Amino acid sequence: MESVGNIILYFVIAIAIIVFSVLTVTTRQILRSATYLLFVLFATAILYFQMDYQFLGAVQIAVYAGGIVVLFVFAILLTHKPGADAEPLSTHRRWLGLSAAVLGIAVCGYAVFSHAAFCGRQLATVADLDMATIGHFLLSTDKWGYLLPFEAVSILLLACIIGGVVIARKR
Amino acid sequence: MDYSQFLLMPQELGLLLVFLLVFIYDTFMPQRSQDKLPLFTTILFALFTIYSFVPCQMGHAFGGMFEANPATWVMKNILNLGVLLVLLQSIKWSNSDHVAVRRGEFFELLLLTLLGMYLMISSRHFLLFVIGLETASLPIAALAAFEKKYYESREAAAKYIFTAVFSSAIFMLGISFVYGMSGSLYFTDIATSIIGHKSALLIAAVAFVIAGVGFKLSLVPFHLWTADVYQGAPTAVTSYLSVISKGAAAFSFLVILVQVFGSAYADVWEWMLYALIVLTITLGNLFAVRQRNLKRFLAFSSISQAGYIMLGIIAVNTTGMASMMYYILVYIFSNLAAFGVIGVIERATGKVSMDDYNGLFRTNPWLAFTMMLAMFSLGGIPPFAGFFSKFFIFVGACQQGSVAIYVLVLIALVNTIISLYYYLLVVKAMFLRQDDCAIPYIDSHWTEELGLTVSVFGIILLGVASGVYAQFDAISESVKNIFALI
Amino acid sequence: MNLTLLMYLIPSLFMFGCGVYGFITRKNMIAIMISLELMLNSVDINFVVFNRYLFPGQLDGMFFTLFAIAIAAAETALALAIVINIFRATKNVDIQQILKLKF
Amino acid sequence: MPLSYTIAVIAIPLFMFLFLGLAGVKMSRKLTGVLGVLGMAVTTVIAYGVALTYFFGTGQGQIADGVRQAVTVFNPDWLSFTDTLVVRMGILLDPIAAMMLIVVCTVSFMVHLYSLGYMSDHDGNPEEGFQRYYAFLALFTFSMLGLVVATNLFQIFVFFEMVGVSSYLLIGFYYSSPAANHASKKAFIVTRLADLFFLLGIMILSYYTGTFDFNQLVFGSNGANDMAVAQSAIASAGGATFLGCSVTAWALTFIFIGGAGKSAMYPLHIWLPDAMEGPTPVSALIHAATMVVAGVFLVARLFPLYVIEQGAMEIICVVGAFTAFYAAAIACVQSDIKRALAFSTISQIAFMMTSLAVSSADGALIEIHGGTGLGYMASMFHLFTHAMFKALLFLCAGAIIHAVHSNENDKMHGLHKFMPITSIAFLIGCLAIAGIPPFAGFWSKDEILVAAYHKGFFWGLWMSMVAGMTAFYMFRIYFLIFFWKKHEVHTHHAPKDQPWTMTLPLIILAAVSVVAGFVPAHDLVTWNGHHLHTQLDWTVAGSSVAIALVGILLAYKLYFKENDLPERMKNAASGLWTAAYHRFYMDELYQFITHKVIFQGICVPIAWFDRHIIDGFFNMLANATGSASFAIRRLQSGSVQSYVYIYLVGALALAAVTMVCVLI
Amino acid sequence: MEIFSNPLIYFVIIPMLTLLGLAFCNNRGIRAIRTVAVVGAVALVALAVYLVCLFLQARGAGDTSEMILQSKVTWYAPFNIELALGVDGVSVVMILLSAFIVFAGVFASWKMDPLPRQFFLWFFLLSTGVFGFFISIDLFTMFMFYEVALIPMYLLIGVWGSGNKNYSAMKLTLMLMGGSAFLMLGLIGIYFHSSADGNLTMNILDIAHNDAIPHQWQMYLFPLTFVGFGVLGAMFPFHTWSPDGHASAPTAVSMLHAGVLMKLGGYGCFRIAIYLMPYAASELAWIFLTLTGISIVYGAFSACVQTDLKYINAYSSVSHCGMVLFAILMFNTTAMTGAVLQMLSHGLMTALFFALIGMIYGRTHTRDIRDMGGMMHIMPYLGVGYVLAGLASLGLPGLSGFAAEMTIFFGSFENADLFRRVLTIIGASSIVITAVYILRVVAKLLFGEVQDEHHRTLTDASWEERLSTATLIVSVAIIGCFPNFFVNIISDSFLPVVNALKDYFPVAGL
Repeated sequence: MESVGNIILYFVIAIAIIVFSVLTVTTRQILRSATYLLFVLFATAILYFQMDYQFLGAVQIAVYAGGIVVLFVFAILLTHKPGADAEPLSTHRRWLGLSAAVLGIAVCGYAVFSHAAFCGRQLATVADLDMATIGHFLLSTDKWGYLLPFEAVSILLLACIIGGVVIARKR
Repeated sequence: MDYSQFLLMPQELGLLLVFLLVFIYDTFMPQRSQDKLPLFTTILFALFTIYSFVPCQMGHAFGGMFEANPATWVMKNILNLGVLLVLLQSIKWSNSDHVAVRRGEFFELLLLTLLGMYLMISSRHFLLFVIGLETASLPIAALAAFEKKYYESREAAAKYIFTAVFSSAIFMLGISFVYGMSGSLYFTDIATSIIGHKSALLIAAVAFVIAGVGFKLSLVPFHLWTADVYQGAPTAVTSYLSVISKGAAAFSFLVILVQVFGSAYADVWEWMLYALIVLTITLGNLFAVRQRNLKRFLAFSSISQAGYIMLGIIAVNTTGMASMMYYILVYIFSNLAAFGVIGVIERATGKVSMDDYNGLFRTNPWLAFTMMLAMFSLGGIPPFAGFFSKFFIFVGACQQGSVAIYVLVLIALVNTIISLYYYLLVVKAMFLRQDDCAIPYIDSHWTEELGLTVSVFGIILLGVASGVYAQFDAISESVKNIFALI
Repeated sequence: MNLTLLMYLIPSLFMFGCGVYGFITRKNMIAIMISLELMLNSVDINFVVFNRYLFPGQLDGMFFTLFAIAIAAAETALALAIVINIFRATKNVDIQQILKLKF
Repeated sequence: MPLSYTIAVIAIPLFMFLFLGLAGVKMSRKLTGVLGVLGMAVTTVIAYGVALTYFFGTGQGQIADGVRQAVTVFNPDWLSFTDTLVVRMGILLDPIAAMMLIVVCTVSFMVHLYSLGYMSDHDGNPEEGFQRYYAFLALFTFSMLGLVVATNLFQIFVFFEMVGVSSYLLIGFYYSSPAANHASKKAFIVTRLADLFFLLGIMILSYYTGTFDFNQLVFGSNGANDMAVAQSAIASAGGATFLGCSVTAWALTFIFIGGAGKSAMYPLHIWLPDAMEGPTPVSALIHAATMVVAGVFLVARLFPLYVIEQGAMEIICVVGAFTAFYAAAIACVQSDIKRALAFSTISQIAFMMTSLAVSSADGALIEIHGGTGLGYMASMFHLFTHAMFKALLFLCAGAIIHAVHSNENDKMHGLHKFMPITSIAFLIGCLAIAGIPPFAGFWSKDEILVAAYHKGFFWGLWMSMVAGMTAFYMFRIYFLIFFWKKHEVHTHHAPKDQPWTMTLPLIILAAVSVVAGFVPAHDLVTWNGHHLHTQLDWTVAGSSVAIALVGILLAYKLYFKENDLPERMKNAASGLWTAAYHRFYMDELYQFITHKVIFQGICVPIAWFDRHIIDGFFNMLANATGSASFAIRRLQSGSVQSYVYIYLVGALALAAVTMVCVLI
Repeated sequence: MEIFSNPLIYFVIIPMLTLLGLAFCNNRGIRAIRTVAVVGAVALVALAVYLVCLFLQARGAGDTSEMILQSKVTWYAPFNIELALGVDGVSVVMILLSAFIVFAGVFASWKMDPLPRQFFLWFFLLSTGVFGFFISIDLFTMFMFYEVALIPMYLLIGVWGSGNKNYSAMKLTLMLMGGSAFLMLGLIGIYFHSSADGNLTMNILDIAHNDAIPHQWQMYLFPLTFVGFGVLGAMFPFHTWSPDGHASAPTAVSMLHAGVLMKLGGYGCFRIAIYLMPYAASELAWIFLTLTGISIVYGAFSACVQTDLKYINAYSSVSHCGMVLFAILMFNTTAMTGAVLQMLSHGLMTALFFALIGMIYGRTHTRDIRDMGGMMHIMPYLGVGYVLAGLASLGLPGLSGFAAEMTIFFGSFENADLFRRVLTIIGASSIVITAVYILRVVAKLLFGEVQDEHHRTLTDASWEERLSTATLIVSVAIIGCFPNFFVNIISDSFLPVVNALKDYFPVAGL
């Protein structure tokens, strides 16, 4: 039996995620869209906190909310043309989108819900995840260690930086 | 913390070193010696290629996250050869005025993506795999946007990045399902823990994983970006994309399907792959039939070639694996010969339409000849290597023995006729048609000539010299147990 | 009432669906990027929830999410750079305008 | 002369053909002609030597136990079908082969000689293609000789084809002329059709008997036709039947059809009149004396088999009798002398066929009926005499044509004064063919009639009637050419007797026609090699001579002097006359079948079908690929969103379908 | 390398050396190009004659092994692919035929223009394929050479052809490659069932010896292989490449293609399809017999209405090649021997036909018989040649066609069943139709009046044309006059096949 607080929190998160997700993709104002995304990301971060992954929640807020959304806002401002968002969506496209989304949810939903192992699983209590453990795993070269991905992702980021530079350069 | 495990990845480290040297050269060398950068890179890479042929230690590292075995070793070497050819062919282009200022980045990105592919090939852990995949695919977008002079280049990059990100989202969704079932991201753990289950979740997961990797391989229906990007991107990038990236993806596809899902889910993914192969080969060919732009044309041709490559996977046997690696090697030479010619002509005249090639044989016999060999090899005409690789891959598939596979091979064979048709269209344009305003004689750069010559020799010799295939066969025999092949 | 695993998967799935919907319907390329963020984020949630509920002993899911966030950031940066690149050429970020390469 | 010299008889013409054909172009025309004649002369001498040795020689084993044996001189393998079924090319001499050697060589030599003049213009300069002409003559002679000495059925078939081709080449000698061109084609194709049946016949016969060789089919141990051997050959078919008839009967009927094609039996006769487009000496050689009797020869060769298969024999009898009458009827109204002669030839060959066919019915089977094989002997005898006098007639016709440059008898008339030698020679020929004693034709025809009466009164009467018609139409021609009215000289040269090269053969052949009847055929060419006792049947002889005389008188009445009686008769029975003149529309019928039915009805539709349906199908495949390619181009719409949509739906469908398939 | 002591390998090496030699010539040095080509062709002829002698010597010395001059080198060990060489009587005569046609072809394309060097390059590549095919007894190598022989056709027709050449070249290539697609699958299937104990092999003799292909698989694989080869053998309804292809091809290519390449089809049908899969062969023979029976008559009828010389000849080839496959399916030594004789005969006379047509076309620039006439006056040499070719085609004794057709008919008739016999009779009736269309052409083209006054100025054959045609005419005559020489070489080669069939097919007991 969960604590009531948890349940309420869950519903807040769930509703926030659902509502803001819908708003993100349906609003015509692109800036608002970015804002709703921010809310979704915040809600997700809270979900992580609820899952006891505080570090992850913090990263989510820092990187996603702090970094990516800002990037979006910059981009929007850079490309924004007043009145450009006013064009209505064509019904055809909307149906297309809707069908894809529904189909996706249906298939994945069936897959997920039909999997017996998932049903009725409750949250087990675990020891607090401290930064040392995370750090240890991150730099471990043994099994379950993540040194290599850590190095690899740095290369990925480097590559993306170079790529970004190439693209963004005027010449 | 056993950092000595890094010693198991000499090829990756070597490549990183090459990258760093290039980076340093680009950053610190004076402007006037910058035009030597492409040559420098190529020579450096050639040295690295030779170096990586040195047999190295095989085994696991990082708790099984990374694996070096003869197959990955040879696969990386195959890719190296391809990249070396791409580099050779792009030297002259990268020094041309409108891209010269960015040539350093071109080579750096090329090397980094190659590193990503190395990781894809060697990773035995989904996170590492995803990182490798992204490293191998994201910078391509930047490369595609390289020709800023042309709008098409930008459009290609945009289309690429959106579909790539979407596909990685789908891919990761699939992985999340796999994780949800098995609780691990290590291939070996997953393989053991999913035995016995046959749930909808895992089927969805397999489908999404196939879609994610199929995107890189441009299997139908995950292929739609291919043609646009190939057409819009600079030819050097297109050739890189069409052979190297495809080769790496094909191999890692084999690894994932066989190692992760092979034991328990073979009958599931084999049928999926069956359908995809039929679609890929057929639709790829059908699309290719009407193309006039050669780059776009080769895009569709490479789609259908990907279908043929998949035939090596579907049978899950050593012959299939060996013939797939062989196919990739041959495909690299054939396709790079074609792209090399296209690149030379595009650089000199800016023409990429098949109609511009009318009468090419009269003015540029050697280019036409090379192109023809490439087309014949792609079409599977003996005595060129393409014939052998096709034959072997069919043999590999048929070894499975069921009638269904024979039907699949028959479909593939019937499709070779369509493909032969459009390959011959190119030959027809060059040899049969005559044009008063044919492309004038092109004085190609020695590096381009070297690249083309190597490709031509590859096309001619790879089939006749049976040693290469024998080597592959020995290698796949030696990794038989690792991959649980039949 | 118990908070089961499935209850957390529902918003995640929904978020993914919204992402798909947004990708297919929106015209603005940045909006499409935003939709993609939704999709990536929903995958992250899956990982975290699976990890926490099913396999609390290891941290694979969490680490995957951690790296996925980094990857998503890289992707977004690159994608936005390309969008702006397009914008420079066409003064437009409408995805339905980039149709030169087709058939 | 050793019989093995026969090989030279075959080889010399072949050599002449090759030599004249290859080297002739480089030589002068005259020289080739002379060489050709010389070659033929040598051949003839040797052939006579061999034949006479065969007939009259002693000590060479030709006659043993009073039986004239068939001697196989030479018989190497040519083509092995199976271990047992082997085609050999050899030389076999028996009475009829030896007789044919004489016939062929004589006529051929005459024609060779005659052609020296005929194929030249009035100044004696040989015309174009002279070398070719002699080469072809040599080829024909070779083929014909090869045919008559054949040791086996297949060899006959081989040389059947060869004579067919030489005939084709010679008919089409004036290849620029459309008529000659057409005629040669027709001749070849019609005979080819017949040869197809011949081939089928051989196939069937050889399959069941396991051999082609006459030695195993008809010749007994004593070296002559032996009924027992024939019987066992037929028996080897094991009584197999097809559609109710025994397979051997089928085979023999087919073989007869083959012979009928060459021998121009109704309804396969249509090529022969047209074949007159060839040079006249060629007509004399091929289409009167030698090749056209190949069918008769063939039937005679297999005579014992036919005797056993009475059904096939009946067919021959009916066809022969009908053809004899039919051709004679047409010959009565032809205005072109060569055509008239051609129909006369058909009629006469039909006589021979009928004679062979009635032979079995007259009790020819010594073992069975105690008969004599009179018809067989008569047929061969008639073959011999006919060759002589018909060659004579043709050569005379050639001389006339050469003189007046036309084939039509209304361009001739009254030539008797201008060409006396020719006229007399022609008269002798006419008398011979009409069967007036003592000319050659009388003796042989009389035997035939006797044999026919043996079979039945009807057959005898029928043949006698035809014999009367023969006399009538021959003399009709004779009178129309040489009398009727005074000749009007149109050209610069008045017609006159031709140079010696042409006249000499006429004289020789005329002489032969007079005396040939006295050859002791009943001693030489009997079916079983025994001497055959014959005596003139005075009733038959008398009546036939009477009928012939009536015919001649009628012709004299109608055609000796110009009068309007023929015209009136023609008008009185105009329908019949027109039908006969148009050869009872057989050509039109063929024309209809070949052009309308086969060409328009089969070939054209098939060609259309090929181009439009079969080829169309493959083109359709290609077009369908193209259309499919065009139709699916919408997938590649250029819009990222639809790409993604397809991607997603593809992935989901993959998952969903697999779930459905695997889990349910 | 011990394989180099085997004379057979030189059938591949000589054309390749010629290729190499040509590669060093340049386009302006026509004399050098011709010299190299002629030397290559003469060497091939000499080698082929030598091979015949070797064969006769071996057989004379009592060597009764199925194939002589066997040797093999492992090529692709993982698939047991070997470079396995060996010849029996059939291959020997086919090699002889090919050599002669290559020889004649070189002379027929003496004045080839433009790009003579490239022309001969492709020409010799094609011959490499042809010879390689005939000397191999390994499925893979055979198939490889088979395709090597096919593809040069595309360029040879496309570049040097005439008329609607692009279309024809493409159609020909695609249809033939379509056939070989089926074939490839068939071969792979055979390979995987080649042995019962897992020692898979590509060696034809071994496969036949193992006799391990399950009956059910034979029923799948036989049609694939037979149709695969049948396409090249112009089997109805897969023959439509033939008329267009031949019509557009340059002279020497038509010669080589009709003369040799189409024979690959018949040879393959017998050597692979029937020999290796006797059960399915006897079960399914009726289908293919019907098709080939149709081919014979259908091709002949179609030829009757054509007006283009090459079309006539192409349809005639359909008819004659139909007869080859038809005879092969008759499953007895006689008919099969006839089939090979027919291959020889058809090869030579069709090559002769195409050579002559090419020469006439080169002068008149038309191939429509309605526009020509009286050619005999103008070019007697070519005219005589044409008549001879025609006579050979319609089966005049003394020329090759007769012996071949007769052997086929008599062999086919050896079969006791009514179906085969009726087909035989239908097939035999083609000799009449053949006569019709041949004589039609001869009458139109050579005889009659000269249709076009311009033609009067045309010249007769030049020396190289005479040499080319004379070679073929003499060969045709030699086969026609001495068929038993060839029959003796050929017929024993069929014993293994007939023995293999014996279990399933009641061979006529003679």
